[in-house]
Amino acid sequence: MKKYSIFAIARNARTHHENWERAWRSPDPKPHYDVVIVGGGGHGLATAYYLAKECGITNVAVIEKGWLGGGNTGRNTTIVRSNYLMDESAALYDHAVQLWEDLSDELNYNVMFSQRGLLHLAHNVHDMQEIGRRGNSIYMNGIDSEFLSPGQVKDMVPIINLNCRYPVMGGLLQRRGGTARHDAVAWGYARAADAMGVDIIQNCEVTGFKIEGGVVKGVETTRGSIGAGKVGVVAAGHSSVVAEMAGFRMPLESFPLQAFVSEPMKPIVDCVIMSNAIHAYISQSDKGELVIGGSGDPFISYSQRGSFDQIEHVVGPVLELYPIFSRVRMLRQWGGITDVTVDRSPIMTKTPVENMFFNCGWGTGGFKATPGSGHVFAHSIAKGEMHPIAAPFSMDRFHTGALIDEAAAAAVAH
Amino acid sequence: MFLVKCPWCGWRDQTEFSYGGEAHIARPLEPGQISDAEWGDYIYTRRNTKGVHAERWSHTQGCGRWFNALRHTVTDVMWDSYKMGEDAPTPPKDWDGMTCCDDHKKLAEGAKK
Amino acid sequence: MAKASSLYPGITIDTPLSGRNPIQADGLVVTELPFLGKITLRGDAADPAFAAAVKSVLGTDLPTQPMTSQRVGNTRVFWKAFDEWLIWTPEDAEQKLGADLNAALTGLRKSVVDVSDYYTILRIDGPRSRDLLAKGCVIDLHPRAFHPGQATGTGFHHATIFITQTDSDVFDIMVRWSFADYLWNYFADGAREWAA
Amino acid sequence: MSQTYRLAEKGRLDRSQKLTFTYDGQSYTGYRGDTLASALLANGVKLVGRSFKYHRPRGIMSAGSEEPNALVQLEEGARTEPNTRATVVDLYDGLTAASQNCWPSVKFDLQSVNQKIAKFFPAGFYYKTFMFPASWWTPVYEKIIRRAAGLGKSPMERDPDSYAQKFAFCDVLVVGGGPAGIAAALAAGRTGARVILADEQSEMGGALLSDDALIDGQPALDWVAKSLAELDRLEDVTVLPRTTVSGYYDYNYLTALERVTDHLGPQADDRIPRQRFWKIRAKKVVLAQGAIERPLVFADNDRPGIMLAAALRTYINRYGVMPGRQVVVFTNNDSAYKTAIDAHTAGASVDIVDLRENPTGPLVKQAEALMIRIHKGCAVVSTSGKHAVTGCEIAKLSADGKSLVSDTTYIGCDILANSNGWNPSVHLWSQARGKLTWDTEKNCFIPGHAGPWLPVAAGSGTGAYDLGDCLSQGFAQGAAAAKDAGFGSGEVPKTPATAPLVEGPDRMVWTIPGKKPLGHGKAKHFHDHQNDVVASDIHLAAREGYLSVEHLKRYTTTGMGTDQGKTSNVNALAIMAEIRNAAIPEVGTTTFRPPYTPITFGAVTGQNRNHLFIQERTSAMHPAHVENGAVFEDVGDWKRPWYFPKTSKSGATETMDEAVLRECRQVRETVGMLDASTLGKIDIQGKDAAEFLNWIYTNKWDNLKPGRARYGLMLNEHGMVFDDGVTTRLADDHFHMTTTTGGAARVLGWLENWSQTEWPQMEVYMTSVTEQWAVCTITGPNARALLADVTSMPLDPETFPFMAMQEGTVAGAPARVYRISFTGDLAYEINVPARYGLHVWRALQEAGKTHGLCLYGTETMHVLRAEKGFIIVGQDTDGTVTPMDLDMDWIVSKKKDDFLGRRSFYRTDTKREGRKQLVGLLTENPNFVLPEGAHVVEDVKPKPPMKTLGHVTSSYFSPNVGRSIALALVADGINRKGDTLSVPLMNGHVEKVTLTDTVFFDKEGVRSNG
Ligand SMILES: Cc1cc2nc3c(=O)[nH]c(=O)nc-3n(C[C@H](O)[C@H](O)[C@H](O)COP(=O)(O)OP(=O)(O)OC[C@H]3O[C@@H](n4cnc5c(N)ncnc54)[C@H](O)[C@@H]3O)c2cc1C
Ligand SMILES: NC(=O)c1ccc[n+]([C@@H]2O[C@H](COP(=O)([O-])OP(=O)(O)OC[C@H]3O[C@@H](n4cnc5c(N)ncnc54)[C@H](O)[C@@H]3O)[C@@H](O)[C@H]2O)c1
Ligand SMILES: Cc1cc2nc3c(=O)[nH]c(=O)nc-3n(C[C@H](O)[C@H](O)[C@H](O)COP(=O)(O)O)c2cc1C
Ligand SMILES: [Zn+2]
Repeated sequence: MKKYSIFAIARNARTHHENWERAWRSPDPKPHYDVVIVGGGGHGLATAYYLAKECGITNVAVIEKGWLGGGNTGRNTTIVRSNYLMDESAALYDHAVQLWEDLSDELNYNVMFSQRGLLHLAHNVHDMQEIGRRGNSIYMNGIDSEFLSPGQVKDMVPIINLNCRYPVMGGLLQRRGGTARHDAVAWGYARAADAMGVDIIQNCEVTGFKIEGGVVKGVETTRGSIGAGKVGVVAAGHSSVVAEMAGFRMPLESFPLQAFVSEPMKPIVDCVIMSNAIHAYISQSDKGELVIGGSGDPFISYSQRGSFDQIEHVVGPVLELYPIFSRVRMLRQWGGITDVTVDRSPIMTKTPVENMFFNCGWGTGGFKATPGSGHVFAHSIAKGEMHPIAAPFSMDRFHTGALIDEAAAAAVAH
Repeated sequence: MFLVKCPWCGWRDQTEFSYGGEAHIARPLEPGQISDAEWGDYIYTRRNTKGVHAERWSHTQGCGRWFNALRHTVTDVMWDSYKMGEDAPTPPKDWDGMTCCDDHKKLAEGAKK
Repeated sequence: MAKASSLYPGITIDTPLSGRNPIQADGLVVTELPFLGKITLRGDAADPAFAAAVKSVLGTDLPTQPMTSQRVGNTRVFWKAFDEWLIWTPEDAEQKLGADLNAALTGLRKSVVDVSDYYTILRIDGPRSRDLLAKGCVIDLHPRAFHPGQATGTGFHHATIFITQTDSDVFDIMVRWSFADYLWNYFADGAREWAA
Repeated sequence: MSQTYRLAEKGRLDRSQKLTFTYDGQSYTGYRGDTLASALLANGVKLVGRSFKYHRPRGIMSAGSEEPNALVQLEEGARTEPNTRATVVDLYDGLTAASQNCWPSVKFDLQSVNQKIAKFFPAGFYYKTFMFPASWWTPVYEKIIRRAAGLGKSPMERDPDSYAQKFAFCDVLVVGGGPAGIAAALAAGRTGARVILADEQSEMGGALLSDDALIDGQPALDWVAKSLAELDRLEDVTVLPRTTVSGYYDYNYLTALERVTDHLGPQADDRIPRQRFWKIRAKKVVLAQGAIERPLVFADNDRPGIMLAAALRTYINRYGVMPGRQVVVFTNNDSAYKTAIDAHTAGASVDIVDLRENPTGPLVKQAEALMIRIHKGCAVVSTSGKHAVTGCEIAKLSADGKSLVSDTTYIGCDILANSNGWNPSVHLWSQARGKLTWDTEKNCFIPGHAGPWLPVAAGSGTGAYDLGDCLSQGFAQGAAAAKDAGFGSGEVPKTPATAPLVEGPDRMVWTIPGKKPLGHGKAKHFHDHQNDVVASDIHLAAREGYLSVEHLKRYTTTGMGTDQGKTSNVNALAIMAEIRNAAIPEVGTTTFRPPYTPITFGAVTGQNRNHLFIQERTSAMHPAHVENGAVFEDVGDWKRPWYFPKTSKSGATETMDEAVLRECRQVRETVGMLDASTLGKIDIQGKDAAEFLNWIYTNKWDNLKPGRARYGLMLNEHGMVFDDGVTTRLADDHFHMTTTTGGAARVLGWLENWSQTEWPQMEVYMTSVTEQWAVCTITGPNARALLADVTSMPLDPETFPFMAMQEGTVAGAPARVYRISFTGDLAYEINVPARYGLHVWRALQEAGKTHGLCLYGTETMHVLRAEKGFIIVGQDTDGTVTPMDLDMDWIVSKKKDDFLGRRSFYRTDTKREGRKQLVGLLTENPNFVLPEGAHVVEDVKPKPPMKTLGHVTSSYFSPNVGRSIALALVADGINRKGDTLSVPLMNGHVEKVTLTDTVFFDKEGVRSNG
């Protein structure tokens, strides 16, 4: 892998950029891999990367049915934060944030991780109690967390309308939160994994598994069978579909979640602002678009779209909080398929099939976890035992009742 | 925003309805007799079908009644709805959700033949 | 308008829209129909005993076709669901009707609930009534699609409403007490574009 | 300057209406009927903006909504609007516009140095750089990148205009009002079907507005006028100009943005909405969107003055502007010859540069006859000019189109019109899940297999460029659509006579070679003008493995601008296809997504703003609360009185703390009154009602006597508490349930769900009666005396004991009075039909004067119930709490076999010891009030992380206990009562706390008897 840098660019400028090498190869699948990762989103690619980098397993394939990063990785609102309520979640997401902080350097790919600050607004007494509890909980977990008064919110976001239908009563700020460039995350991991020998196989759909005596032996794909010592499934919205192929069901439902961008404008929103009570969140990308999201449709769907009324339900609050955007225009809307668990926490787990591991259920909020998820999942696959950070997220919690209930406290996980 | 067919009120805007998740999940009759795992599956595990999905809807803003429906979850086309307690209709096996509701009667007849 | 109760002397009674002047615009008047009696009746229409008992009180068969209604004198009976009807009576007639229904239906599967104050009714009258309703109503009210006498529950933005057409350009809209102010304001704001 | 480039005769302008406008501070004039773009061109203004990345001078490229370049900041102040396409702004008097993304001015833009160092900004450059040092990314590098990007500026003031929404229904929706669309609307409209015809332009007519075609021997626009007049006469046909259909959603739900007053300029009054957002449900949809011309990708093809051939023709014919004197028309097809001919007729000197060796069509003959110079087999290989094009070099191309085979020849020009053929507008087709087919003859994507909603397409949007074909397709599809919707026989009106279009074949050269190999030298081959993406970027992307069209898009940002690649996408993917040596359809398109053109957020929201954003629900007593000076709290959508601050004679108003202290004391000393109307209320009737409640609640209900009330906890199937309330048995088969305010809808839904779907055989009916009953709660030692003043009901504890209900009159109004208490003091909840609520409230207030009545709000209610250890679901519970966790085992029936949620108690984690349990907390410092949400720990560390045992759920200063009190969920709390733990706060303070029972006041519970 040739190093990217300003010097590399200068050097290549002299040769008219004709000598850049491929970011990753497009190999034909080998007959057998030590580990096959199903799903070439950020999490799958990160898993492959850490398997190669930290676990010494380089005979790895990532099998992606479409194009790399074309799942939710390529369609999310890029919010990164670790201010989760439950201790288990805080540990997981902060592990990710710590990895994010060095990721561009580590991957030699600028993932534009921007710690511009993430602000949760509280609009009523209940919200204040919620951020009070969560803010303290995060603090006790040793993660940065600050309460803001309405005045401080206004200082941070001068364009906000504090006295809207649900007035802003306060805010919870995580300064280390922010955004990252979604596509770059997939590409950066792919390039770095490829450089260590991981085969990234696109346009190849996993259609079944070879399972003998309860042990997985390989995957069936649209490009033939591929043997595998172990299989890690990281298929996000399609997790249930893949599980069905392996003969079991998951506590998941796949819901549409939409987002949209405005036309690009000069910088006007500096941090990420989320509002659970009136459900809209907003940030501004480096290209200048406002990136806006809200809640998902309330029915399952694999359509990778959503209903227009959900868009209206997000634009309304945005204009309530930022009336100045009334004349600004929406440029594009799109949807993703989010696999949601009842406790709004992910599942990283062994499965009824030996040597098959699932990493799913990140729902509407897993982008932020990409490095952390890949990291602990890689270690879990390599060892055959769930990594301590991942262990509480096993599937058996739905039998024991030991949910990690981020939903219960009315926090919404984006 | 798709349309949902209320068995009584007819095709109406989806915003008039509430979604109730997968249909035909009966509450275990003897919860005391089943394992934690079976109970957990009853509360949490769902088919989450990609394809023809039997699901429950309530016409909340209209008549307020619950009913079942078959919808193709790839295109959100609803095949048909049916009342609680009735058997689910049977679209052709290869129905891909890419037909409009007007055609469903014809398709259904074709499938029977 | 707040006014004196005719049943309980010396008491002022209110509606959620007490004190509002009608909304008037070119081709449009919106008023409240305050204090109409409203009863929710539930039961099994397929049970002949139920049907007969109801008929003995109302003097008419219950409508059993979706979206239809019956009118007997000043009382209107609407199909609400296959096992539910909504009855609008003149002001203060609801107690007696409720009592009569309860009496006639004793022993049968039924429920009779006075919801006179749970809801109020807004009347939109005039050639622009459909244009006003089109600002938020998700059902088709074109004369070919919706006729006088038809009625249904539906939505108007955040409000759940029950709508019926009473005359060619007249719609009565029933809405919960706590949503009446919202709906009224919506109509008032919506009518501004035709303000005289 | 005065419209130097305006033609004397031509154009659909009202020359009697001269309009003045300002661009970049300079005043100009134009006419009604102009767009901002046509007026600028008429005044000789070609340079209107700077490009996104390189800040190159940019001009007007098109005459429609596909415009990638000519983006301006329209208006100033509250009405300013960034990124507005000058080509779609109808000129109005007083219009003000400015160029954007340039500083200090569009002519002299400092950032244009980017051009000089463009070599260092290939696609994706930022992924490869700015990584060192890592700490510089956000504060330094990113700041610079952000400032440089972003195009126009956001408005900074509240929008003074209003917007509206309209739900519409029709049998046939026709999108596009060109010949095909008008024909479709006519055919459908004549059947009596309800038809909506929408076109985004200010006038119907589509391409005919720029053309000189004849229909039935008359000018085509006469046919348009006649047809519009007929449509106008058809009662059920709605014609919507200035209306862009922006999205095609499921079940023929389409959204459209109508610009109601934009063309008139700012309005003094906001009564008429500025824009109206249509939400249309159509039975059938006819897509007659037309086609968009495709530019050629040649060296430095972005200079101002370089425009699409059809756009030039539009400026000449529709707007009466001949924006240059010397025109070069560069084409691969015949259609651009019409432009050459019209430019020639308008007096310009014209050269045609035709890629084809041997063009043959009749238009070619016509141009030859006019002695227009045609350079066959040639291409433009370079252009020159600083702020506008001043000339170009042309050369012969090799047979494979890859290289130059002659020396270059210079041609001076001030307009360079070009055409690379046409792209049918398949956007909405594709949004409707329709498939696309690549037409190898016409070299474009055309509608293929239709999606489930079966839209039909007509006109040049299908690749049919012949006017007669457009008309006959329109008629046929309009008639068929109407028939499918149930109207007419499907009979197709006769197509009027038109001259057939005869065109020779095109020559496709997707990248026109320049003088140097692609990417060498300074020349740039733009395909995406807005995002400054050039052909060599596509090569770079391919080289680096970003081969999929989706990767190409995201790596280079091609097609991601405000134009969404209307002019660029097909060129980009064709170039990628060449590189990959693949067929174009194999490369495929990116996904077409709504909106078709950007839509204003204001319009999407319509009236749903300010007080109409979300309803403010209020109770019947609300007017009294306002009169009494209540401060309100948002609880769900309800506005509830939070507290009632008093203002002293000196004019000082109590703070919340002061008011709450006073209210708390007075309630326990004398009597207080609370509006409890917002609590959910459900009427439950039927012979199985009690059995049903046995399922729903954890405790037993069949043994409750009529007239008596009982408290219940409701669980979900996870075994967790999700609502609570008091339910009263009114009769054997009749119950009145109350729920929390926020939980009312959820609970009713829960009950309906179980009764309708799981236990339909149970005879039980639920009816919400929340607003039927207004509720005045009076509580405190004097409550009985107060009530006695306004009722003749027997109130003695024997006849009317705790947890009983009586009917009677209160203050003259019919009432149900429940003797239940959420404060622990003697209390009555007086329910009256809502119409009496205000009267009864006022009567009680009046009567209360002699009993020391004080009004109190939700905050005092919260303190008083906490004094008694009563929980608030959602505050002291959070969806992870069982009744046992609340130490409320007593409410879980041991006699019932089953109830909802019961089985979950026996799961490993739910039955585990040491779960978080509700306890009381007493702080070491009795005056210290713990913040709600603070955490409880065993071992205090100097700083986090610290292992926490739980958190404070409720915390207040209780004047009645005389100290602070708190409730908390603490691991193993019930066993740990008496232990001392710590609460470390974020400000560094650590408060010691003792775990106690949850009841702080009147532990014996005697006060509820009065
Ligand atoms: C609109 C939207 C907004 C969001 N906003 C945020 C946010 O702000 N912050 C945040 O943290 N998270 C957010 N999320 C969630 C986040 O995007 C996801 O949790 C995260 O990207 C999941 O990453 P992944 O790698 O697991 O999944 P994906 O990126 O979806 O990758 C899964 C891959 O598996 C592939 N696959 C599936 N089935 C097969 C098969 N049979 N064979 C081969 N390959 C297969 C898919 O094609 C896909 O590429 C948002 C999501 C959406 C949709
Ligand atoms: N090669 C050629 O000579 C050639 C090529 C293309 C077109 N033409 C001519 O152009 C005409 C084509 O007629 P037609 O009716 O098919 O197309 P048209 O271009 O005349 O009309 C299409 C109309 O649809 C509108 N439109 C597009 N998308 C819209 C949307 N989303 N919402 C609202 N309006 C939208 C456009 O503004 C336009 O007015 C014919 O006269 C044909 O001869 C000729
Ligand atoms: C953070 C973010 C920013 C985006 N910005 C733009 C943008 O500026 N322009 C654009 O056309 N699309 C933008 N998109 C949307 C993509 O074009 C695309 O819609 C999205 O990746 C989903 O893919 P699909 O629409 O191809 O299914 C953005 C997407 C994301 C996730
Ligand atoms: Zn219905």
